[in-house]
Amino acid sequence: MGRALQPGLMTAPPFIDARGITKRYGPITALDDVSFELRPGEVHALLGHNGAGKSTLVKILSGLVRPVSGTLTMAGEEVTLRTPQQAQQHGVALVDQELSLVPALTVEENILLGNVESPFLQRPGGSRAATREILDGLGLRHVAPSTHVRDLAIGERQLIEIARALSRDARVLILDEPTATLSDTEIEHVFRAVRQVVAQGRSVIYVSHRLGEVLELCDRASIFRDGRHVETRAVSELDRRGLIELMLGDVPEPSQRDGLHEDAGEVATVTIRNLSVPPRVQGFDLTARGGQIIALAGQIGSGASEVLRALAGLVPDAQGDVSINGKDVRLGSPRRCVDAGTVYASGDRKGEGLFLGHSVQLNLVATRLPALTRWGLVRRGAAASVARQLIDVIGMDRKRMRTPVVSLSGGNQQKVFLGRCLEQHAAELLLLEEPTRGVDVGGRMEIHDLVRVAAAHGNAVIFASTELDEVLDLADTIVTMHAGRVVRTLPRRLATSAEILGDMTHGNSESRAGVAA
Amino acid sequence: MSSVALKDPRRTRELARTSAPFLILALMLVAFYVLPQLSGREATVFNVFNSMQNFAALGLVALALGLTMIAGEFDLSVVGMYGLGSMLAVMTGKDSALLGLGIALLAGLFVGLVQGTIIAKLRINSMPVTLGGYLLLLGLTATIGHDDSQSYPNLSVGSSLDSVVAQIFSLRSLVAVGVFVVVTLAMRYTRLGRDIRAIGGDRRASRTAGVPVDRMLIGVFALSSVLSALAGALIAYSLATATPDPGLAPLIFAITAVLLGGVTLAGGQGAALAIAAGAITLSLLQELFSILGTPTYVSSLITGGLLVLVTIIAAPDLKQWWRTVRTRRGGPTASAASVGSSPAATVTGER
Amino acid sequence: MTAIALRVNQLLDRRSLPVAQLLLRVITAAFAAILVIGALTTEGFLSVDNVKAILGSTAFVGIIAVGITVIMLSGNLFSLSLGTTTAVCAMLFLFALQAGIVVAIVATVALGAVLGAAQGLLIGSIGANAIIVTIGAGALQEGGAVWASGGSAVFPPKNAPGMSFLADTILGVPFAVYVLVVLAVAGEYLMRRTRFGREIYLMGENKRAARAAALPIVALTAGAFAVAGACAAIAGVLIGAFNQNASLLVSGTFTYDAIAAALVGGSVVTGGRGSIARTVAGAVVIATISDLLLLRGYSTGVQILVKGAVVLVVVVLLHINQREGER
Amino acid sequence: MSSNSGSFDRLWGRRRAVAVAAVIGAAALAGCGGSSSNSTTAGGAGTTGTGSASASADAGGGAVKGKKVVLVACGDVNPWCKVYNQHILDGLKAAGVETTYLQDPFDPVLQVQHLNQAIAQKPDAILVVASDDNSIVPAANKAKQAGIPLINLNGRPADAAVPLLSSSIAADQAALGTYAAQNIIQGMKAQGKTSGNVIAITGTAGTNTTKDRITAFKKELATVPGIKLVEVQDGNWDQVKTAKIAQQLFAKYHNDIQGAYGMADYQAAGIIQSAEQAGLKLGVENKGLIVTGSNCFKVGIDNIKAGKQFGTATQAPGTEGDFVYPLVLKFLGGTEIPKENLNKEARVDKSNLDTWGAPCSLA
Repeated sequence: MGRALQPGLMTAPPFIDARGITKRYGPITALDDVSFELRPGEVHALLGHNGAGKSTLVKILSGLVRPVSGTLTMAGEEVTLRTPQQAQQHGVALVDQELSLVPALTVEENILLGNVESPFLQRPGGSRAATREILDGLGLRHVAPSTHVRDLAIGERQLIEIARALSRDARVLILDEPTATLSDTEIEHVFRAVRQVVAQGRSVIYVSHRLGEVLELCDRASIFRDGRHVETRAVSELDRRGLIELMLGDVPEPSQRDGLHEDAGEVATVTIRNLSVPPRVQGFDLTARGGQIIALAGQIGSGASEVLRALAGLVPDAQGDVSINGKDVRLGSPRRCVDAGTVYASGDRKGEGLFLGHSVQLNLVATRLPALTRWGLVRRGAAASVARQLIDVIGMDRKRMRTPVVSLSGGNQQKVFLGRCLEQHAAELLLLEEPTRGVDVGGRMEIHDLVRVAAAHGNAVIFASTELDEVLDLADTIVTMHAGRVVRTLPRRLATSAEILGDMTHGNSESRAGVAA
Repeated sequence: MSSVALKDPRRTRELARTSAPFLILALMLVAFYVLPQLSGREATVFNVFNSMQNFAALGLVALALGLTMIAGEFDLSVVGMYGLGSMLAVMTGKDSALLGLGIALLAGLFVGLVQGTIIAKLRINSMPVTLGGYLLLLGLTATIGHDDSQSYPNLSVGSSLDSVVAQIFSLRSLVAVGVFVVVTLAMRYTRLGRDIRAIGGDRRASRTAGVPVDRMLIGVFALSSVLSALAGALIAYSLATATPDPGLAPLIFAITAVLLGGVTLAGGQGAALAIAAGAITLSLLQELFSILGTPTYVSSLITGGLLVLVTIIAAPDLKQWWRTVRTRRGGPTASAASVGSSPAATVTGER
Repeated sequence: MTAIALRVNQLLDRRSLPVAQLLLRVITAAFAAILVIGALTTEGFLSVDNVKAILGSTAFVGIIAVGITVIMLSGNLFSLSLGTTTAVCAMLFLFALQAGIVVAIVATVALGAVLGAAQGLLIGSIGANAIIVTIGAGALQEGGAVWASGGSAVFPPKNAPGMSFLADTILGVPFAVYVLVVLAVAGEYLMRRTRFGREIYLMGENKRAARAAALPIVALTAGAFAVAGACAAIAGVLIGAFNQNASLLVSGTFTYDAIAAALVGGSVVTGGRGSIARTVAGAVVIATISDLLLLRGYSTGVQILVKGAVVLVVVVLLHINQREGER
Repeated sequence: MSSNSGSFDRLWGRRRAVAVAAVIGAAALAGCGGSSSNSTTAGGAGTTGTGSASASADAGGGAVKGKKVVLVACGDVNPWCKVYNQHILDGLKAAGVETTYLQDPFDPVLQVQHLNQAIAQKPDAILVVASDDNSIVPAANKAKQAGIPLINLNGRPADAAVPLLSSSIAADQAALGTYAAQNIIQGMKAQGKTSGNVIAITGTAGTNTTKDRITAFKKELATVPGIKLVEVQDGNWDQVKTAKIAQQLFAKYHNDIQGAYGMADYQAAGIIQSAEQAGLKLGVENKGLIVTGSNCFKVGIDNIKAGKQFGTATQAPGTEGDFVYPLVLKFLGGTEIPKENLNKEARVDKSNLDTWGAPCSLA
C-alpha cells in the first residue's frame, strides 16, 4: 500500500501551485476551474478516465498548452509558460503520453534532445557514460547509446523517454501513462527511478490508469472527472475500491443492460485465426457474429488498434486467416478488405478519417462514390439522397449538408465520420477505433446508439477502446488485451468494471500489486 | 524484445546506408579513371581539379538545399539566391571584392531570415513560399543587372581564386571544402546537427522535447540562403561575370547531389560530408562527360535517369509497395508457416 | 528581427486574426487600386484589342495551368516537366501531321497523357517525390526528344492538312482561347461532377484518410498526372500549329508560369483546395499584370519580380485566411 | 469483388506495365546513348584523315593533318547550333583535323568548365561560341597564358576578350540589322509609304549580338525620317513570348503599326501570327504590315514565299559554318588570319530566294 508520508511533507510550501485553471478546445471544456498543488518530495497521482482532464493539466504544466485563465506559481513565483523550453527552465520535465522521441536519432541524441542546459559544443558519445548510467538504472543494459531509436521496441522507447526526463535533473518529473506499454520488470525499474527522484527532494506527477501502481507508488492522488477536480487525498487513506468510487462517481453495477445481440445469430459471420501484426500482436483469435458488438478493451500499446488496422488492410505485413461469411480475406490492401465487406473507422478522425476542408455531404458519400457513379459521372440526385438519408440517421440538421466538416464540433465531426462508415449496405464487419474519442457526453450517447443500430441491422461490430465506460456501455462481448495478447474474453453481463479495468491495466499480472478483484 | 540478437543486422544496414554515398563516390572514381581509357583518352589530375572547380560552385548550393532537406523542408529558392548573390557581388564589388561578397552574404542572410520566418512562424509549406521567393529573386537579379550579363572588371580576383593549390584545389574550391568541413564539424560537435535532424525527423516530438523548432528552422533557411549567395558570389568572381538568369541547372545538380548523398526527402537523415560525396560524384560525372565529349542529350538522359533511379530507391513507400505486390502475386506463400493447413491457403482469393 | 517575429506571433494569436483578415482585404484592395490606376493611366491598356491580347497571352499558360491544378488538387505538389512535355508534344504533333490532323492530335494527346501517367504511377505507387521525379522525367524527355529528332527543329509537312484553324481567330479571339475556355469548363466539370474528380479532391485533402477509405490512390495519382500531361500536349498542339515549327526551345517559362497561375488562383500545393476556374483567373491576373508592366515599359526582370511577389503574397495571405477559417 | 473495382485493378495493372516499359525503355535508351556517344567521340578523335577530301586544299593541305581542335559551343538541343557546329566539324574532319566537340546548352558555368578542360588537352586551337559574352574572359586569359590559340565564333566578343583572342570569326551582326531595316524601308516604299510606325522585338537584350543588330537597325531606319521606331522589346529569342508582346503592342498602338522587326525568323513568325490574329493585313500586296527577320530559318523562307514576310538576312547556319572552317584550317596551317573576320551576309527577300531558299532552310 501507499508509502508512509515523509515527515514535513504536508507542511512544506508547494512547489507548484495552480489556481483556477480553465482550458477549452472549441466547444469542449477540457479543464474547468481546476486547482492543483504539488509539494516537494512527493509522488502525486493524477487519476480519472480518459477525457477527465489529466493530460490537459499535464500539458499546461509543461508549457505545451496555454490555459484560457488561471494562475500558475512555481517555487513561489508566478509564471507564464509559453514553450516547453520555459517549463524546462522552471525545472519541469515531461514524459508525454505520446512519445516525443525522434526515431531517426540515436538513443544518446534523443536523451540530450531539447535539454536547454546541454552545452552548445558536444562530442559524439561525449555523454555516453552519463547516458549509460541512466540506461542501466532503467534496466536498459542491452541498449547501446548509439542505437537508433527506430530500432527499439515500443517498451524500450518508453524507457528512453523516461531516461531523458531523468537526465534533466528536473525539480518536477511528470510521467503521463509511463507504464502502459511496459512489462513487469520494466515497470519495476521505473518505480525504482521514481523513488530515487523523490528521495532527493524532487517531485513526481504520476498519471496512470493503473490503480495498483498508484497505491504502491504514490503519496497523494488528485482525482479528476469531466474536466473538474474532484478531490485530492493521501493515498494511504484510500484503497482500490475507494479510488474507483472517486473516479467513477459511483460504482456502476454490472449487467445494467443485457447483451442485446449476444444470441442474435447462430452463424458465425467473421472468423479470425492466428492473426499476427508485427511487431506487437501474435496469435489473435476471434469469432464475431452478425448483430454482435465486441469490444477490444486495452490501453495504448495493447495491440487492440493494431488488430483493427490489420483487418482493415492497412498493415502490409499482417498475416492471418480471416474469413467473412465463409469467404477468405487476404489482408494487406484496403481495397481488398473493403471489397470483402469490412469498414474501418480510424481513431485518428482528423488525420485518417475526415476530409476536413470538404462539405458534410461529400464526406458522407466519400467511400460510396463507385456505387453512385454512372459512366464516370457522380449521380448528383442519388448522392444527395444518400447523404440526406445518412444525415438523418446520424441526427444532424440537413441544413449543415454544405458546411465544411472542419467547422463542426468534435462530436458532430465524429458523427459524420461514423455516418459514412455505418450504413454501408455491403458491409459485414465494422471496425471502429475509439469511436467516441474527443466527443462530449451527449454526442457519445448518440454515437453509441448509431453503433447499436448498425449491429441490429446484422453487421458484426468490433471496436477498440481505452475507455472503461465505453466498453461497459456498448459491448456485448468484451475482449481485454494487454501487450499484444488477449487477456480474457467474457460476455458483458458477466463483466464487472473492476475486472475489466484490472485486465486492461495489468494484463496477466494482476496479482502483482495485490489487487485482484 | 530481442534487440541484442537483432543488433548486428541493424548495424550493418545502418552502416550500408551511411556509407553508400562514399561507395558510389569510389565507384565513380574508378569509372573516372577507366572509362576515358576505353575510348582512347585519359583522365588527368587537371580533370580532378576541374571537377573540384565545379564542386566549388554547385557543391555549396547542394549543401544549402541539403540542409533544408535534412530539416524536413525544401528550399527551391537556392538557385534564385545563387543568381542574386553573383549579381550583387559583381555590381557592388567593383572596388572591393570583399565588400561585394559581404553584401551578397548579407542579402542572403536577409532573404533566408524572411523566408524562414514565414515558413516557421506561419507553418506554411516551404515549397510554394520558396517558389515565390525563387521567382522574386530571379526578377530582382535581372532588374539589378539591367536584364543583361554584367562583367566584373577586376580579373585578378577571379584568377587568384582559381589558381591551382596542391594540384587539385583552388582557393575557391578550398573555400567550399572549408565550408563543408565547418558544417560537418558543427553538425557533429554541436547540438545544432542533432537539432536539425530532430526537427526533420519528427517535428512534433522535437517541439515536445524542448527543441526551439522555429528558431532552428529560421536559422536553417538563413544558412541555406547565405551558402547559395556565397556560391553565386564566388562563381561570379571566377567567371568575372554575373548572368541575369542562372537557369535551372544548378538546382538540378543540387537535388541530384543531395539525393546521392543519402539525404531523404522525409528529412531527419543526412550529413554534410555525405552531401559533399554526392556533389563530388556528380562533378566527376560531369567532367567525365566532358572528357568523353558526350553530347548534351546523352548526358541529360543519364542524369535524368540517375535522378529518377535515386528517387525510386529513396521513395518512402517502396518497401510497402513491394510487399503489397508480393502478397498480390505470390499469395500467402510467405505466411505459409503461420497459415498452416487452414482453408485460406488453398483459396486463391476473390478474383 | 525579433520585432517582426513578435508581429507574426501576434498575427497567429487568435485575437488578432481579424487583423490578418483586415490585412488581406487591405492588400487585395491596394492591389485592385494599383491595377485600376494603372489601367486608367496606361496608354492602350483599356481597349478591346488589349483585352484580346491579354486573353491570347493567357491561353497557352492557362491550358498548362489547368493540368497543373489537377496535380495540385491531388496533393502531389506540382510537376516541373510540363514545359518540356509541351515542347516534346509540339514536336510530335508537327511530325505526326503526315498522318493527318486527327491522327496527329490524338497521338499527341495520347503521348502527353502517357508521359504524365508514367510519372504519376511512380509517384502514386511508391510515394516518390513529385518534384524530383518530374525534374528527372523532364531531363529524360529532353534527351529523348533530341535523340529522336536528331536535334533538328520539326516542321509541318508541305500542305499540312487543315492545321491552320488551330492558329486562327474566331471573332477576333485566338482559337487557343476557346480551347482554354472549353478545357476550363470541362475540367471544372471533371473535377466537380465525376467520381474521378471528387476522389482527387478527397485524396488531395487527406491522403491517409483516402487510403484508409480504400480509394484507388495509385490510379488517381496516375490519372491526375495523365490529365496534366494531356493538357500540356494540347498546349503543344496549339503551339506547334502557331509556331509552324517546334523544338525544345519552345518549353520556355511555361512550367513556372503555370505553377504561378495556379498559386495565384489560390490552389494549395498540399492539395484538396483550389479549382480550375480559379487557376484560370490566376492566369488572367498574371497576364494582366505582365501586360500592364510591358505597356508601361518595365523590363522582363521587373515582370518576373512582380510575378514572384504576387505569388508570395497570395500564398501567405491565403494561408492565414484559411487557418482562420479552421478556428 | 464487384466488377467495378475489378476493372480498376486491371487499370492499375496496365498502367504499371506501361510505367515499367517506360523505365526500361529509358534505361536502354541511356545505355545506347552512352555507347553511341563513345563511338562518336572515339571516331572523332580517331579520325586520322585517311583519304581526307581535299575540299580545303587551299588551307594548307597535309600540314593540318592530325592537328587537334576543340569546339566548345552550344549543343544539339538548339537546331541552329546543331547545323552550324556540324558544318564546322565536318569541314575540319575532312581535312584530317582531330576534333572534340564539347556541348553546353547556353550554360556559362558548364562552358567555362569545358573551356578549362579544353585548355588542359593542349589542342592546336580552341573554337568557342560564347554562351555569355563576358564569362569567357577569364578562360581566354588562361588559354593565352597556356599559349593555346582561342578563336571566337559567331558573335562579337566582349571588349575585354578581344586582346586575348587569336581571331574572331563571326557573322556580320551589324549588317544583319542594317538589312532588316532595309527590308522594312523597301517594303514600305513598295507600298508607296515613306512614313509609319515600326516595332522591334529582339533577342535576349544586352547581348552583343542583339545590341549590334538593333544599333545598326536603328541607324539604317533613321535614314528615312518619316519612319519611326516606336517600341523595342526584349523577346528573348522566344517565339511564343515574341508573339505575346507583338499582340500587346498592336493593341497599344491600335494596330497603327506599319513595320515590324523580329530579330530571328521564328520571332518574325510569331509577329506574323499575332498580326493575323489581330486582323492586320500582311505584306506588300495587301498593303499591310511589313515584317522582317534578320537571320534566316526555314519558317521565315516559307513566310516569304507566302508573301507574309517581306524579307530577312542570312546568317544561315550551314553558310556560317562553311565560312568558319576554311579560316580555321588556314590558321592551323600556319597562315596568318585577320583578328576579325566577318562573314559577308546577304539581304534576303522574294527576289533572291533561289539563292538563299535552300541554305536558309536547314534550321
